[in-house]
Amino acid sequence: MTNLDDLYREIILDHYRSPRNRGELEAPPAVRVEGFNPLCGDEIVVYLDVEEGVLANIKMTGTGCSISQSSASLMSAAVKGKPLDQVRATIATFKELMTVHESTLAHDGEPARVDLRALGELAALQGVVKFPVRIKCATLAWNTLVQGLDEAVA
Amino acid sequence: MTNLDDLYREIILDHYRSPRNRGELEAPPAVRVEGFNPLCGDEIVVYLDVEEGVLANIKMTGTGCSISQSSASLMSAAVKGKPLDQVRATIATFKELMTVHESTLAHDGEPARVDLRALGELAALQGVVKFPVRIKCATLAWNTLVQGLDEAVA
Amino acid sequence: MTSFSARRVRADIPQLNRLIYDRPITYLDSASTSLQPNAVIDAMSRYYQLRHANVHRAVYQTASEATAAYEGARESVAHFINAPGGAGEIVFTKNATESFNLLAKSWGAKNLASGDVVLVSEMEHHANIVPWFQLRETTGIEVRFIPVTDDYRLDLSRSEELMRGVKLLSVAGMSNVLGTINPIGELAALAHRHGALIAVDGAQSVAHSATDVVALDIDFLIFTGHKMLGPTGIGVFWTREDILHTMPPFLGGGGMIADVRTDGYTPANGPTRFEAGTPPIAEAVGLNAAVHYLEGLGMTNVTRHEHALAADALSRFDEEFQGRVRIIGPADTTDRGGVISLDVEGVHPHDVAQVLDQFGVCVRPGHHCAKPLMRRFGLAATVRASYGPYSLTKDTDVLLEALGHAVKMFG
Amino acid sequence: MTSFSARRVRADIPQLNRLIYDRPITYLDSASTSLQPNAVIDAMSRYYQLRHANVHRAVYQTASEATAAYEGARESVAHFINAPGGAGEIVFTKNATESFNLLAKSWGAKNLASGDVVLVSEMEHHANIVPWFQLRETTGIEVRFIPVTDDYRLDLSRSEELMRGVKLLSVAGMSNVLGTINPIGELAALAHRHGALIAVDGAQSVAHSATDVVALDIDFLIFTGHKMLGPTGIGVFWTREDILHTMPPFLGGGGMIADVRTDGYTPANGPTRFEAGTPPIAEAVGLNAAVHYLEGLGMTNVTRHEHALAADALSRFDEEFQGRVRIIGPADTTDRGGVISLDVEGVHPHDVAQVLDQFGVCVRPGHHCAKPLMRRFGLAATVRASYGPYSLTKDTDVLLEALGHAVKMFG
Ligand SMILES: Cc1ncc(COP(=O)(O)O)c(C=O)c1O
Ligand SMILES: Cc1ncc(COP(=O)(O)O)c(C=O)c1O
Repeated sequence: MTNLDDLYREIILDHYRSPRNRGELEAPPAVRVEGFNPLCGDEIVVYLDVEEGVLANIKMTGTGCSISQSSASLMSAAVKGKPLDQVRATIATFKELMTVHESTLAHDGEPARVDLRALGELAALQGVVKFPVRIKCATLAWNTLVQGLDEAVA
Repeated sequence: MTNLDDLYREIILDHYRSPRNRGELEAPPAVRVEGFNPLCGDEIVVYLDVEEGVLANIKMTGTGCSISQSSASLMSAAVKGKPLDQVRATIATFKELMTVHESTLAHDGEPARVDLRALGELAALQGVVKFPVRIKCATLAWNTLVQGLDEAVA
Repeated sequence: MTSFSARRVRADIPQLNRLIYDRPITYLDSASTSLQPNAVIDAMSRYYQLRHANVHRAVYQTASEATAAYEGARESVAHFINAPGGAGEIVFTKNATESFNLLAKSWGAKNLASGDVVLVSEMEHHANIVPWFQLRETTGIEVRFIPVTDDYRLDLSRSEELMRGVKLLSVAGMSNVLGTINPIGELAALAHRHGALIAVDGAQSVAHSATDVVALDIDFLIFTGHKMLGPTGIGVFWTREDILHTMPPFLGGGGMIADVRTDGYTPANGPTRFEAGTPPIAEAVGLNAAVHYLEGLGMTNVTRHEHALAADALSRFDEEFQGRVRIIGPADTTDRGGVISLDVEGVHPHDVAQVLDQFGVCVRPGHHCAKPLMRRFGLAATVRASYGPYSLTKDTDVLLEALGHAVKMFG
Repeated sequence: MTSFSARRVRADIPQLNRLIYDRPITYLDSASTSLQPNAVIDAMSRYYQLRHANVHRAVYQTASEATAAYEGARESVAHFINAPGGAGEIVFTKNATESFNLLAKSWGAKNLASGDVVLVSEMEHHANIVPWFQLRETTGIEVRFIPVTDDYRLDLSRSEELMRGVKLLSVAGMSNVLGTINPIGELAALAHRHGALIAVDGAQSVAHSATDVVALDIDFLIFTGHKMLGPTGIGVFWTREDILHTMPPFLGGGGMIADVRTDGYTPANGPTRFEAGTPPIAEAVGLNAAVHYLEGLGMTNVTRHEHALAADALSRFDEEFQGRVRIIGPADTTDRGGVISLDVEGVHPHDVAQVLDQFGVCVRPGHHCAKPLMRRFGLAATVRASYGPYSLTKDTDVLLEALGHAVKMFG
């Protein structure tokens, strides 16, 4: 079960059981975007308040597995109240974590190019990449966020 | 090469080299029907004059292999000038020759149910059934004739 | 009556020898795709090794053998479902989904017009929904859904109302989510009484019970090779010759034509009209072997075996989990097959399946391509375990053990 | 540069050990379908034996392996043709014909309207003709044909006139009847200069020469597994990501959706939008193995080898038959592949092929799904001999010997 413990770290189970930033924002003014994982049926709705270059508020609803839900919760905690460029940088680092690992999985090495410290609690999700089919669970909220940001600044 | 000699009997090569009843009839009054073998590109046009229950005249044009051409030629010789019920009987016997053999091929027996004498020269085509893919060549003219008869009496 | 032994079937299936994380595989995903016996795998290998050639268009030895093998598969399949017109009624497609697109876009486009109703059910697979939505976009037909009752059956209480304006009733023989076996004979009578035709999605049912299109009195039957011990890449479309004959071409290309000129084309007759391009030849060989294999087992034996497994499993969940594991599907075992969808309280299906994987248990989490049904029951997904002729009670044992761990872990 | 040996290739191909009427098989029908090496046959058997599962929708071990194998095939194919956007640009269909239907009925239906011209050529396969005729029926587009010259080349002398109103130029990389290799780079420039896109039917060319979609600067490429040492049941459709992205769904069903409700559906993004239902998984595994095998041989080696065989054969017919056997295709060997169509004076192609069969020679008589081309040259059919990487001069020797008999027999 070592494998499983790698995936289901305590932080992840905690965010799954007590998700942060659950709820809705009135849209408009907030931006509302939906994300689907067509392969497993997971759904997420992300609400964003962008004010003067800052992601002032973020709320989410939806259903999904522990990975998609905890990833969303961890994401919301990491980006809420942050300037947009910093949000984008976090997104980029997180995505790298997901893809770097995926392609270097066979070598089983550490993800050299990703600064895990910059990720804080998000680093708990690194175990996901050992389970390639679950990567889509972990990235669902993030892809939906990207879409929302694009709409918010459009 | 025994096999091949079975297929290409002298009568067949003769009808192939000197086809009977080549040509056209004015249509109308004659019935004109086209037949294709979509798998090999063979084409045939059959012209029929049906008068008072008799297949008064038949002409054919088209291109095809020795089997389809000789079968057409042999057919025309067999049915020309014959009363329609006799024509239909010949068609039925010929078709039986083609299908009986096909299904009893494995047993390699004689086609018990087909009266070869009733077929006259047409019996030369019995070797075709040992070459299942060529059966469609042999039956092209016959199927076209059936279609023409249906139109002529409609 | 042939004597049936699931253990003997297992011996024929190489994948069942696999170890997953050092444990024997527990394969419980037959509703998604079945495993293949050596007879099927070897038939295809031998085909490629000895007689692969393109069909229909050559006279040489291996080409006639390939053609005979391909057309022979049509005969076997026709016999398997008792097609009244024989092989000439069997069209080979790439999967059940293509067969449904053929039904909607050839027969449907020709015979349905704005306002006509296609009646499907809330428990249909997307393959029997999306093509109708696509047809609706181009023709304005109405797609209507038979509701599903709280005990997971078709709600036919208002059948007269439901049937109003219906030209085609199209339903699954067995639900791939609930395991519900629908009353096809009854539905056929209902459809015909209202002047409608009936199409049956046999993707699940054909693999697990004897199917006789004449006895059922149905008009279309669709199924797929890979769910009936056969290969991927082949599906079946059956309809009566008199209907097939009137259906316009679907995909265009080589093989489906009688003639092509620079100004137009004439389609061929018979099943080949709907088989554009090089067909799935090796796949037909594999499907033929699968059909023979199933006939050897005896479909009534297969049904009985899987029914017993399902009945046993259903009786054990409650006992073992005291309500924490809910069955999404009929609780009673009449008209019910070996497909068991589970909702584990407080644990997402993906997480359940992930834990089960560590025990070598292969089950499927997700919406099973039946999102309308999921919405009907307020679910995003279920965990589905499903049986095949090679399944054993032992598989249920391991499933229950692994489920226990999942419940504990997220408890 | 890898060293290439056709004899070594032969050793990998089990069917070449077959005897036909006690003679070794002389396989000269690769343009119709190729033979498969053990690497391909065994990859598929191993897949079924070890890891068959449905793709995309499960988390268990064999399902992730099956998914990785399927998606891995996409990567290999993308690399093989140098797709700039990688695997996300590769759609798997059932054959080249389905790929053309996808092109016509998804991209074409969306982007072409009454009066728009699709320019094909007189030497096209029906797969690149009939779908356009079908689209014409529903949209009123014009289908125009580039004429073929008396020396069997595309007649581009009036290209400006031909290009008027053209939105898509769709031509074969190599003719499956004539062996003519068309100047794709030049045609791409022509199309783009006129604001049109270009689609290439690579069914023949991809199997026999290196194909680089970036270097050729083309917009669509279509080819088929079974002509490139791969299995039946799989075809490829490639287009650039920016085009793929805008194409509406084609076949509807599971796997191609993002969501389905009782009132409508949302299609998925990427190649899966066009892959409805269970895809050809084992077939993708086989195609992957075929691509690796071809890469191991080196496509330039394959081209050179087959070109040499064709050049040798072409030079021998005249000598041997003093004009009684006419080559339907370019006599010179520049821009010409290993497909040789023959017209034997006074002997119908079917009869020629029948006699050849007795010598174990596998050639194809017929119109080769190119009826407009046949009409262009006043022929009903030809006898076609075609080479593959496993062909030898010895095959030509037997062909000539057998042809001699046919000529004598009907002389
Ligand atoms: C040039 C060409 N295009 C298209 C096709 C169609 O390929 P498939 O039959 O695999 O669909 C073929 C072969 O039949 C061909 O030779
Ligand atoms: C009930 C039902 N219908 C249709 C299908 C579609 O079958 P395929 O994926 O082979 O097209 C499936 C399986 O996926 C199914 O379970």
